[in-house]
Order: sequence, then structure tokens, then C-alpha cells
Amino acid sequence: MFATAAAALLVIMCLALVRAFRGPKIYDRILAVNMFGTKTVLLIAVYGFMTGRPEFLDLGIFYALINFVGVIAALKFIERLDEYDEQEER
Amino acid sequence: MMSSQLPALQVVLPLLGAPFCFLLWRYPRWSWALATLLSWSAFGVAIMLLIQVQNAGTIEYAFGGWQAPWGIEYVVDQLNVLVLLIVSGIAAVVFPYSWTSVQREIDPEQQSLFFTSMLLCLAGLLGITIAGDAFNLFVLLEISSLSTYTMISMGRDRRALTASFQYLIMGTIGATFIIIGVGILYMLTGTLNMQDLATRIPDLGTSRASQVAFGFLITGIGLKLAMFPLHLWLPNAYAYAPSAASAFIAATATKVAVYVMVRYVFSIFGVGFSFETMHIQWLFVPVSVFAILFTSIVALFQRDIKRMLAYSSVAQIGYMLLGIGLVNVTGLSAALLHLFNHALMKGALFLAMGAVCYRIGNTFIDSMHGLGKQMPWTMAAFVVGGLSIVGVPLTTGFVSKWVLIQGAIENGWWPVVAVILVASLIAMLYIWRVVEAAYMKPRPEGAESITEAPASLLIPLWLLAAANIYFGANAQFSMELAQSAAKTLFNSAVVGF
Amino acid sequence: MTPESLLITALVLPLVGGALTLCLSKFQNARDGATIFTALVLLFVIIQLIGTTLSGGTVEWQLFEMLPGLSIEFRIEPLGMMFAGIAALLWPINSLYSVGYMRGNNEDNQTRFYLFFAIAIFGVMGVAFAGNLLTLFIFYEVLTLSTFPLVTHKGNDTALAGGRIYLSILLTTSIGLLLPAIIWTWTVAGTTDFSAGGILYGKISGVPLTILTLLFIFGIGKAAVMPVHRWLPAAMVAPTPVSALLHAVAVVKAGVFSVVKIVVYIIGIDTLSAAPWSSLLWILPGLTIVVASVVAIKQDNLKKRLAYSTIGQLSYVVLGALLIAPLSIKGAALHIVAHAFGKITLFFAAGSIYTSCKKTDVSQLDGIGWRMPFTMTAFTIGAISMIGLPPAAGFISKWYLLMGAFQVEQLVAVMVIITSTLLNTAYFMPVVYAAWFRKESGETILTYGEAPWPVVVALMLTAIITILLFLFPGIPFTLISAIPL
Amino acid sequence: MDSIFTDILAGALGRYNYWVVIVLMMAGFYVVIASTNLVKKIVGLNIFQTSVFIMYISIGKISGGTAPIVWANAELYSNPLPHVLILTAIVVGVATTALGLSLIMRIKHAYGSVEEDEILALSQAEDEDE
Amino acid sequence: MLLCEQQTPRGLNQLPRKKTEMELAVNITLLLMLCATVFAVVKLQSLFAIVMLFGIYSLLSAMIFVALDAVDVAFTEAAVGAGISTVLMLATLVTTGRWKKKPERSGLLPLFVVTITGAALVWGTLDMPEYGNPANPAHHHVADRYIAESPTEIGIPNMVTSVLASYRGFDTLGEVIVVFTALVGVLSLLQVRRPRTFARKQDNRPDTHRRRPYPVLQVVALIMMPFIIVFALYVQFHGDFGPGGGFQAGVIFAVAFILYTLTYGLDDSLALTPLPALKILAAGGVIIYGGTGVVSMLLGGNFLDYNVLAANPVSGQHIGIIVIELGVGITVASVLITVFYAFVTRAERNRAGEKQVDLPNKAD
Amino acid sequence: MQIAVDLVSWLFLSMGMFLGLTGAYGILKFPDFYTRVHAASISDTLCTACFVIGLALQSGFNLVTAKLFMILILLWLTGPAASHALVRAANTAGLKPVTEKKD
Repeated sequence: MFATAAAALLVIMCLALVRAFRGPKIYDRILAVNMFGTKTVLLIAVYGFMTGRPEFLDLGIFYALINFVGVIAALKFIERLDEYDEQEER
Repeated sequence: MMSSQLPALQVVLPLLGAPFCFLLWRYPRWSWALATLLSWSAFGVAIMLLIQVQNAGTIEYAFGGWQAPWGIEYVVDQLNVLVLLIVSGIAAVVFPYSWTSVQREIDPEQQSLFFTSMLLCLAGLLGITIAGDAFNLFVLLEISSLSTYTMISMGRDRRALTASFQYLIMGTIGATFIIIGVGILYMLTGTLNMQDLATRIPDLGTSRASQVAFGFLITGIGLKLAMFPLHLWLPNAYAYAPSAASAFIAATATKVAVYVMVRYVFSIFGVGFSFETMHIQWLFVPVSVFAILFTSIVALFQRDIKRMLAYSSVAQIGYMLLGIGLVNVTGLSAALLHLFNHALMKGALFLAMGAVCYRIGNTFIDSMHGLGKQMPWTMAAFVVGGLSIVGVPLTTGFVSKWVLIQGAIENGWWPVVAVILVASLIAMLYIWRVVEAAYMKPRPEGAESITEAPASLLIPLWLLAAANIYFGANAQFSMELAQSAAKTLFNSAVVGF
Repeated sequence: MTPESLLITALVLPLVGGALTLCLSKFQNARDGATIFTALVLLFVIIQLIGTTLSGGTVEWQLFEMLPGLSIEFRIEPLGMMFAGIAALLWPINSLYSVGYMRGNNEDNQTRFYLFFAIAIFGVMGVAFAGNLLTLFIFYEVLTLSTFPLVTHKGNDTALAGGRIYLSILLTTSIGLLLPAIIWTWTVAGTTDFSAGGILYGKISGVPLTILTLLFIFGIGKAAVMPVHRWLPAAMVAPTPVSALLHAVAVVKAGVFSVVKIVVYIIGIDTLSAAPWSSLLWILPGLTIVVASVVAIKQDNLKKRLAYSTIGQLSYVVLGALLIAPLSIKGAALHIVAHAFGKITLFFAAGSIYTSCKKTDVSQLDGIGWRMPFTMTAFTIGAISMIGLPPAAGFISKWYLLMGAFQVEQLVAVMVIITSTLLNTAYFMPVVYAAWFRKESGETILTYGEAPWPVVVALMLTAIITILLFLFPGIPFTLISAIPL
Repeated sequence: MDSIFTDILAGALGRYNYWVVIVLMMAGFYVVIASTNLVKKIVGLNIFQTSVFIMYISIGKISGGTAPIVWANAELYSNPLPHVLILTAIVVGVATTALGLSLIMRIKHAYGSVEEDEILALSQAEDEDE
Repeated sequence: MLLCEQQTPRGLNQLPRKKTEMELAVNITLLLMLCATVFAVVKLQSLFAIVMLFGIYSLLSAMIFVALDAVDVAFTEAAVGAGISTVLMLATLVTTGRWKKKPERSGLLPLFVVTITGAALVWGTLDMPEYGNPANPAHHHVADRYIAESPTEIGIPNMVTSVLASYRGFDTLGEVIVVFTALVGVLSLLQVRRPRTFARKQDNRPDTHRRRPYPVLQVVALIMMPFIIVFALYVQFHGDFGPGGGFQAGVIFAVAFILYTLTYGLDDSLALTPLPALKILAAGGVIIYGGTGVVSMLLGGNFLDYNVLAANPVSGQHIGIIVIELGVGITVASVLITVFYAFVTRAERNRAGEKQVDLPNKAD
Repeated sequence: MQIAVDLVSWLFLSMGMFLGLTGAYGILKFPDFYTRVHAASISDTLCTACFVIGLALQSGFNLVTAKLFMILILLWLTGPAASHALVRAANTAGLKPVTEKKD
């Protein structure tokens, strides 16, 4: 059960990763990273149950936090970039 | 009770002094006074340790009361007490010097940060030297490296920033290589304690993994000690750092790295593994020969004397590696002796350049015309240091070259002897350029007249210059230390240290 | 005073003299007086020491130990005593001459000149009394470095260029060849002390020994065996008293002295003669003698001619040492003395001519003998001594050299000595002839006479000593026969 | 042949983790030395170091082990020592990164660029000016 | 599958144990994702994308650490890599611009070096002990004692904390000093200043580019602040029992203020945590840690020997570990906050449109 | 009883998986940024909830559950806020949604 869930989460993470690689805009990447982060949190939780030691959920809480701050920081700092251009990223 | 705590105090004093120094950010003078006091006390501790080691042999100190290999231990033996002495001794001279020099080169707001960095660097270097634990060594290495990057970046030229960055990248690569090596060793032996490693590595035989670990450690340490051709960070770093920092780093940092190299090659991996399995001498000898010749020639063409001295440092490090590569007791003693002596001479030279910089604002050779008359004491000290680099008798450089050549002759390596001598001659040429500029060329017309550097710079400078002469004339003390350390290292193939 | 304290005094006195000149730099007369006074005191001390040596006493003094078994120490032995004696005798004379010369030519930086002169004499004393190779090497380098400011005294570009050649050749050879030879010796023998019979006996043999010997010969660049002789003509940019010092008293004598000393006390004649090709070693100085003499003939500049003459004469000493015959070595030692006085006379004369009429070339000297009779008389005596004719000191030393060559049956060497004597005549006699027998060329209406009196007194003194040494060679002989061969 | 093949296979199974980590390490190392952009260099350095950390932690892993925090029904704990070492190393890494990044900002300020070759050109011009 | 797993009654500690194959699969997948990420980093030109991917890389490796039983390390790696480092890199990009100008230089020499190094390592692995084998030498000798004795010797269940704070306490002091050194370095390079002191005048860019407050974010941040701080305290003091400890707590604490700064601006944040206070705290944490060592010295033990701090060695260890973890937390939090402020100051200056080139030899 | 709990939790987890996969598919396949945000943010929130509830059922009532719900609250709080900020930033920066179908 947990194994299946973990596998599904891994698949989701892979898909998000692909989006993060492809872009094309900064915002797409941030979106992908955000999704990746949330899924990592869930993966930690599931993994804990899978290995039978779920008490490390502190980690999950922390990941969620870090993920949020990371995304906000990215947004805030993009905003400060003087010349945002429409250039396609690669 | 205190005497048993000396190994800890050696490092802890400057280490814990640093935050206090930092807290005095409004009062740079007090910050400096504290740093100086602590550097003196570190020197005092080093002397006491020397006496203890002479009387009672190797001292071990277990942090937290946990015996090695479970805890971290400090070990003071014949070999590293010499390095402790030289590092803390140079610090005890450079720290007092730094005040006047820093006034000219660094903003008041940053001065206490500078002194804090110097103190941290000192603590890190002393810690590397004394550490008996491979990983603790890495941590202290990073303390000293980070503070070194900081000090370099405080140079006045903007190239100081790039120099610092370059050093940061290469230094971190080096440190990472070192932890890869340590990691593999841990994987193979299950311990991080150096003595323990030394007893366990022979059991591994010639395992490929331990060979790789050896390779990574040598490369990593090689980066830190500016082994040719991994020296690219060094010239800029020394040239653009503030004078006091150049003097301190040039005199100590690479020496400590050489010590680490000796420690790994001889006492951890052992003579058998290093020289018979890995044949490391066939790396060291060609590399150092090339380094000695090539960088000496490069030094000839430098306009900035600090840069010239930096290149000369790479060459001098070549001498030390050459001594190690000779694989005999004489060669190793020469390397250790040169480690001691080179610290003295480079310290004196960089301090002299600091005094010049204090007066004329740079260290270019053409700005130094006629300085021999205007700053007689400074330039005289420079000449003493320069003669020492060349290896003129009655200076320290002569003694170490003497022993090094002796070691080469013992092996019958005449070409190496020739290289050493040719390099001495090249050294003579580049020192001579400065002497000629300072003494033979007239001060350009209209240049403002310069007075001698203040006593607060001259006294430390002359202390080192005098040490050059003293230890050149009477090398008994340093030679005995180096020789007994070398003998122990060669005989310690099995029983650890 | 005990012999030991005499020795220390002899070493320290020149430095004291130097310090005195520095202190008195503001008062010209007092400064020059101090120099001469110090020189005389040194002479007095050395004479006492010679007395001690003649009576067979040995004096040793260790300053400090640099490395275990490697110390700075001094020991008096006959050969060194003789060298010190020459230097001590010539210093006051040279000082006297310098005073005249420097004042006569209004040279700058006179204090610096006297100071480094004194330091050079300190170096000479150190070389003379050195108790081991290390000490010898150190003072050898002191001598090199302290004479550099003297060579470049004029401070112009020519002087600096000459000085650079001077310094680079001497330092290159000493660091590049002599130093490894010394370290090699130490590694092989475990000591570098000078001791009778040589310390390498039984320690090294075969081709390495020959190589070591060659290292020593070429390493001592001051002995100017070709091809390391280039520094000597280059150093001719110096003021004449310096040239006198370089060629007669200090530098070159230190060189050949070191060669003889190393052959006798380090390698040992027995050891050396057993080495392969040792019987051919003398060819090096032999060739130098011939080539240098031929070159000298072609020189028009008087000082240059004297310089090449010096190169040739020095090689006599080296030749004497490398013939490895007891007699030739005695001859070599004697030639150090003879050449010192002869050559200093010649240089004094050249300087005297320059001071009084600024002439430097041989071709300008027609008829000068009648204008400067004392100078040219002394010059003639010096030339005779150089050629090796009686009644001058050179005759005795050349005689011994010849005897030595016969002793080891090196007939080619005999030929070389004889040929070179002819060549010597060929480059000295034209000068003497022109000075006395040619008519002064008509255009010169300039009137000039003798140089200032200190110059004349000095050169007469040395000329007289040259003669005296032929007539009463007692002291040098006694010293030489005390050399343990 | 057969035995060699199985040996290799067994070896590969026992070491795949190290090999992947080596690939990661080398990719990071490549970024450090090949990149001309200073920021990218720092990123590469971080990747390099992080990969080394994974290597250390792999050393400490025991199959069938669990996290080294006392647990009633644990049979085997993984080795805590590499964890401790890497905790320290991570902190060292972030310290280096912070310092490196602030250097980059100052370099940008001083040179107007963070491209290594441009900075090099500017420095050399400066060298020649002097 | 569902049924066969559910044999034992369940409580917190009796969940079904072990699915080693699945662990392996997760591990391998994560490693492959790491590889993909790294290659994307090598390829990409947009620095921004590279930094974001580095965040992912770090999160992934943290995940791997969890899979390899290193929960404390995972905690720290996420905090440092995905958190602090990424944020700092982003702040740097504001100053430096987010485009690499050119593609890499011809990568042959680096490629060669890397290939050689990698090949050497792979060659070396052939003699390395098998991955995960309990009989490996690394797991014996020293580690045995930590696992067997530390719960009784030190008295706390988290062996990583025991080793970190006690057996290898000096390493950790070094670590704190490294953090402190970084602060010294950053402060010497960059200054922390209130943006108000910069000229804000010529912000005449189009309206869309002007910064406006984000009320939603501000509210969310405000709600989260107390939560984060409580969580930080929990991690600080729970470090003996679970993953966490001074360092992680310090980072979380710093994250709270980073979030505050991001949403409310540097001005407000600096008003909340004045710079001198931060500096004093940064040094103070180090002094607390070192002071513990000195006290133990004065009480007759060796440096950092906590046994002498109380009559009973185990409680001595407890006291010692709590105090030093506190020191670590204080230093880490205040250092990271200060460093972040320094970076933001620089970014703000950049925004305020200050000239890019200053006097080369003046620290600004 | 256990079986019932298992079944329910299995149900929740499956739903979570489905939602998550949908969201992931969405951000991969949707044509522009705004549609992708749409896919991701909406599915994410519910997916998280499903996972948390599914896991909570497995652990019973204890600290772990509390932590799980903490995560849930946190993600609920931060996820929408982040999505909002993201869209807003993109909009402010002038990123235009794709309105026409490309061919």
C-alpha cells in the first residue's frame, strides 16, 4: 500500500521535474519546484510509514516550510530583477 | 592542572578569543590588543608544549574526556611541536605589526573584523597542526581557509576580490578532495583517528581503494599547499591581500599544509605504502623540480614585489616537497627545516613589503628606486630576508639548502643538486633586482621624500630578520627538532607515530 | 695577549676600523687617519701572530656551531698565516695610497669606500684563518659581496654593468660549484675541517674524486682559471686602489689561496695524485697561463693588460698546486707572496699615472719615465718580478715551480712555464721600453710631474719590499716549510 | 568466464550506489571547473559537496538498519558516525557558499561582470596599465 | 498485499517492518532523478533555473538521506541546501543578473580531469566493501561503541546527537566557529543597512514593475511566524530524542525572519531584530559553547568534558548537551539572519539604482 | 476492524495518488503557465488532504497524527498562498496567458 503510494509520488515528482527542466518561463519552474516540494513532504510521510518508523514527520513539516520560503524568495527576488525579459529560457 | 590542559589551550585560546574580538567592533584598537595578547599567549603555550615534549615525549589530549579513537584527540609530538612553534611565533610577531599596517590599508569599520579573521586563522592553523583526528583536521582547515579568504578579500585592490574567490574555489575543491579521501579511509578502516589509521592501514595491503584515498588526499593537500601546478591561486592571493595578512598567510598557511602532507605520507600511510606501493616520490620530485625552476623564472618577471615573493613561495614549497621526495632522513629533515626557515624568511620579506607599502602605497619595483637610502632599516631587513631566500651563508636559507643538497647527494641525484643550485642563482637574480632598484637607482626627480617606517612596523620586521640570522648562524635547535622528527617518522612505519 | 685573543683581534679589527670610518665620516682627515691606524694595528697583531706560528704554536677558536659538527671556527696554520701576513702588510700601504688617490681624483662616497674596504679585509682575515671549508666559504662570500660596492664605486652604467658581471660570475661559481663540492665533501668525510694530509684520504677515489677536484677549482671563481676568468677584466671599471686590492691583496689571492689550501688540507696530495687523470689537471691552469698572456699582449689599456697578466699569474699558483709536487706547492705559496707585491706595485703605478695625467693606455706612455721617475722605477721593478727575473721576488717562486715540474717529470709543464716567461716579457717590456726610451710625442705641452706623495710613497714601499723579498726571503720560507705536505 | 561475470554482477550490485554518487560528484566537479560564470561555479561546488555527502551517508548505511535513534523494535542501527561528520560538513559548505556568494556580489560591483573571462580581461588590462 | 502486511496489532512502534526491496527502488529512483537534475544543471544557461534546480537537487538528496537512515542529515541538508543556500543564491542573482553570457569554454580539459578523477574513483570502488553490508569495517571498531554505549553513557536516545555533542563535541564547536567565520567574512564584504538610507527617488519604471505589498503573503507569513518559532524551539529541545538539534533549530528560526523580511521588507525586519543584537548573539552563542568547555576545564575535566558538570555523569552530559545546543542554535540563527540581511541590503541597493562601479579599493 | 480502517485509508491514498498524478499530468501537458498553475494548485490541495487522512488512519491517534495534521495545515496555508503569489507575480511582470490555440 505504502509502496504503491510512494511509487505514485515518485512518478509525480518525476513529472514535476520534467516541467522544471523544460521551463519555459521562470514561473513554470517555480511552479514545478513548488509541486516537487509538496510531493517530497508527502513522500517523507509515506516513506516513514513504509519503513515502519513514521516519527520523523518533523522533517516533513520542515520541508513544507522550506519549500514555501523558497518559492516566496524566488518570487520576491525575481521582482527585484530590473529587466525581466520575455526571453525563452533554456 | 593547567599544564595537562596545554594542548587544548593552544587552540581554544585564540578560537574563543575571536568572538570577543568580534564583539569589540566599535573599538578596533582593543580588538587588536586582545588579538595580540592571545597570539602571545599561544606562543607561550607552544613553548611550554615544546618543553613538555622534550621532557616527556608525545602528549595526547582527549577532548571531552573521550579516549581516542572514540573521541577527538590532540597529539603533540616532535614533528608538530615545531610547526606549532613557528605558526604561533610568526603570529606573535605579525599581530603586533598588524595595527599600524591595517590603519593604512583597511577601513576602521572593518578593522576588528580583520583582527577576528586573523585570530580565527591562527586558531585554525594551530588546530590543523595539533589535530590527531582526520576529520577534525578538516574542520579546522575550513576555519583557517574561510578566515583566509576573508582576509584576502579585504585587500585594497579590486583584484583582491577575484583572488579571494579563486582561492575559495580551489581551496574548497582541495578540502572536498580531502574529505573524499578521509571518507574512503573511514570506509576501509572504521576509524578517523590518525594513530588508529596508521595501525590499520598496513592491514589493507595494497587495496585499490586505499590507493585512491591516497591519491585524493595528496591532491587535496596539494591544492592547499600550492603544489605545482595546483598553485594558481597563490600568487594573486598573496599579492593583493593586506600586508599583514600576506605576511601571516605566506609564512604559515602553506607550511601547515606541508606538515599535513608529511603527516599523511609518513605517519598515516607509512613510508612503505607511500613510497614503495604508491611511489609518490616520482610525483614529488619531477613536480617540485619543475616548480622550483619554472616559478623562480616567473618570479623574475614580476613587477609587483609581493607577487614576486608569492611565486618564490611556490618554488620554496617545491624545495620542501623535494626533500620529502628524496625518501631519506636527511631529505625529510631538510624539508622540515626549510618549513621552519622559510616561514622566517618569507615572514620577514612580506613584513618588509608591508612597511614599504605603508610608506609608498604599493610594492612595485619601480616605485622602490632609492628606497635604500630613504628607508634604510626596512630595506636592510629585506636584504637579510632576500639573502636567506638565495641561501647565502649565515642565513636560514643556507642551512636548509645545505641539508637538502646533502640529502640529494646521499641519493646520488646530481641533477637535483644542480636544480637546487640553479634555482638559488635565479633567486639571487630576482632578489638582486630589488636590491639594485633600492640601492643603485636614484630616487626619481620630484618624488616626495619618504621617511623610515614607524617603529611599530620595524621592530617586528627586525625580530624576524634577526631570527633569520640567528637560526642561520645557529641552526642546532631547529635542526635537532627537524632531525629527530624525521628519524621518528622514518622509523614509525608500524607503530603509528 | 694570548694567541687566541690575538686571533680574535685580527678578525675584529677591520670591522672596528670600518665602524670608526663610519663614525668619523664627517672629518676627512680623522677618518683616513683612522683607517691607516687600524691597518697598522692589524699589521702589528699579525706580526705577533706570525711569531707565534713560527714558534710552532697552534691557535684555534670556535665561534659557534651552526649545525651539529658544522661550525664557524678559525685555526691558524702557516699557509693562512702567510696570506694574512701579505694582507696585513699591504693594507696600510694600500690605505695610504687610497688616501692619495681618492683625494687626488676627488672621488665621491669616500666613506663608503673605506668602510667596504675594511669589510673586505675582514673577509680576507676570515678566509686566511678559516678552520674549515664552511668558514672559508662564508668569508669568501663576504669578500665577494663587500667588494661589489667597491667595484661599482663610480656608480655609472658602465660600472654597474661591470659590477654585474663581477658579481654574477663569482656568485654563480661559488654557489653553483663550490657549495655542492663542500657539501659533498661533508657528506663523504663527515667533516670539513682543514687538517694535515687531507680529510678525504680513503673516503673517495676514482672519477668522483676528479670531479670533486674540478668542482673546487672552477667553484673558486676568484682563482680565475679559464673559462671563469671573465669577471676579472670586467672589474677593471673600479678605482685603481680597488683594482690593487682585487688583484694583489684580497680577492684573487683569496681564490688561489683557497685552491692551495683545499688541495693541501682537504683533498691531500697523496689522495689527489692517486686520482685518475690527476697528472693532467695542471693543463687547465697551463692553458690559462698561455692564453691569458697572449691576450695581455694585445691589450692597449694598461689596467686591462695588467688584468690579463693577473689571470696568467694566478694560474701559476693553481698550476703549482695541481702539479701535486711538494716543491711546486711551495712555489705556489711563494708565488702568492711574490705576485702580491709585484702586482700591487704595478697597479699602484698605473693609478699613479692616471692620477697625475689621466692616461690609461699603453700607447700614451712614451717617455713618461722621465716625468714620473719614481713611479716608473717601481713599475719596472714590478715588471721584473712578474717576469721572474732576479733580483725580484718572482724569480724565487718561479724557480720553485720549475723545480716542482721537474720533480714530477712534467716536461710539458716546464715548457709552459718557460714559454710564458717569454710571453710575460713580451707584454711588460714594451711598456718599460716606451716609458724610458721613447720620446714623448711632441704635441703634449701639458706639464705634469709625480702623483701626490702618499701615492708615491706607497708604490715605492711595495717596490722595495719586492726586492727585499728576493734578498731576505727568510720569513716566507720558514712559513712555507711549515706547511705539512 | 562465468565466475568473472557473476563477480562483476555481484560487484555491480554492491556498488551501484557509489557509482551513481561518483557520477554526481564528477558532474558537480565539472561544473566548477568548466563554468565561466561565477554563480554557476558556486552551484557546482555545492553539488559536488552534496554528492560527497551522499557518499559518506552511503558508507554509513546498513541494509536492514534503521535510523540511529533508539527504537524498541530495531534490530540494527545504521552507523551514526558518518551522519555526524556530514552534519558538520554541510555547515562548512553553507559557510563557504555564503562567503563565495558575497564575494561574487562584490566582484559584480567592482567589475560589472560575473563572467570569469571578462573579469580576467579587465584584470589583465589593469596589470598592463600599472 | 494489503492483507499479508497486517499481521501484527498496530501502535506507533509496531508498524510493519521493512520492505527492503521497495527501499531500494525508491533509493534508485531518487538517485536517477538526482542524475537528471545534475545534467540539467550542466546544460542550462539560465542561472535562475540552475538555482531552482539546485534547490530540487538538495531536496532530493535530503530525501535520499532519509532513505539511508540519516534523518538528522536530511534535516540539515534541506535546511541548508534547499533553504539557506538557495535563498542566498537567489539574492545574489538579483545583483548579478540571471543570464550566463556565454556557453561554457571548450570543456575538453575539464572533461579530461573529471573523467580521470571519476575513473580513479570507480577503479577504487572495486576494492571497497559492499554497500550496506553490516560486516563492513566502517560499522565496527568506533561505531560499535556509539551504538552500544551512548544511550547509557550519554543518556539520550538520538545517537547522532550524542556523538555530535559529546564524543565529537569539539568538531561541533569547530562547526559553530565556521559559521561564525562566515559571518565575519560576509560582514567584511557586505554591509547591512536599512534600505531607507538609500536613495529611492528615481523609481520611475513602469507601474507593473514597481514593488507592491502582497497582502495575502503578509497575512500568511504573520500567521506562520509564531508557529515557526514554536517549531524551532521544539526542534531545539527535541534534538535529544528525534532528528533535530541546535543547528536545525537555528536555521528554522532564521527562516522565520527570512520569511518576515521577504514579505514585510528589510526595514521592518531590522526594526524587529536590530543588527547589534544579532552580532552580540552570534558571538554569544560561540561563547556559550566554548564557555561550557572552559567551565568543564575549570571543574577539573578536559575541555568539553560534560561529566564533571554535575555530580552524576549522565546528568552532566545532559546539561552539557542542552547548553551547547543552545549555543549552536543562537549562533546559527543570528548568523544566518545577519547574512541574509547583508544579501538583501545588497539586492535593495541594486534596486535603488545605485551605480554599479565603485572605487575598486574601497570597501563600500 | 483493522481491515476496514485499511480499506478506508487505502481509498484515501488511492484518491490522493490519482489527484496528484492528475495535477502532475496537468502541469506537464497544459499549454501555458496560468493553466498549469490551475492544474497544480487545485489538485495539490486535495491530494495532500487525502494522503494525510489516509496515513493518519494507519497510525492511529497519537503524536504522529498530530504531526500529519500539522503538515496538512501548513500545506493548506502555504500552497494556495504560493500559487496566488506566483500568479500575481507573473501577471505583474507582464506574462500573458495563451489565448489562441496554436497549430
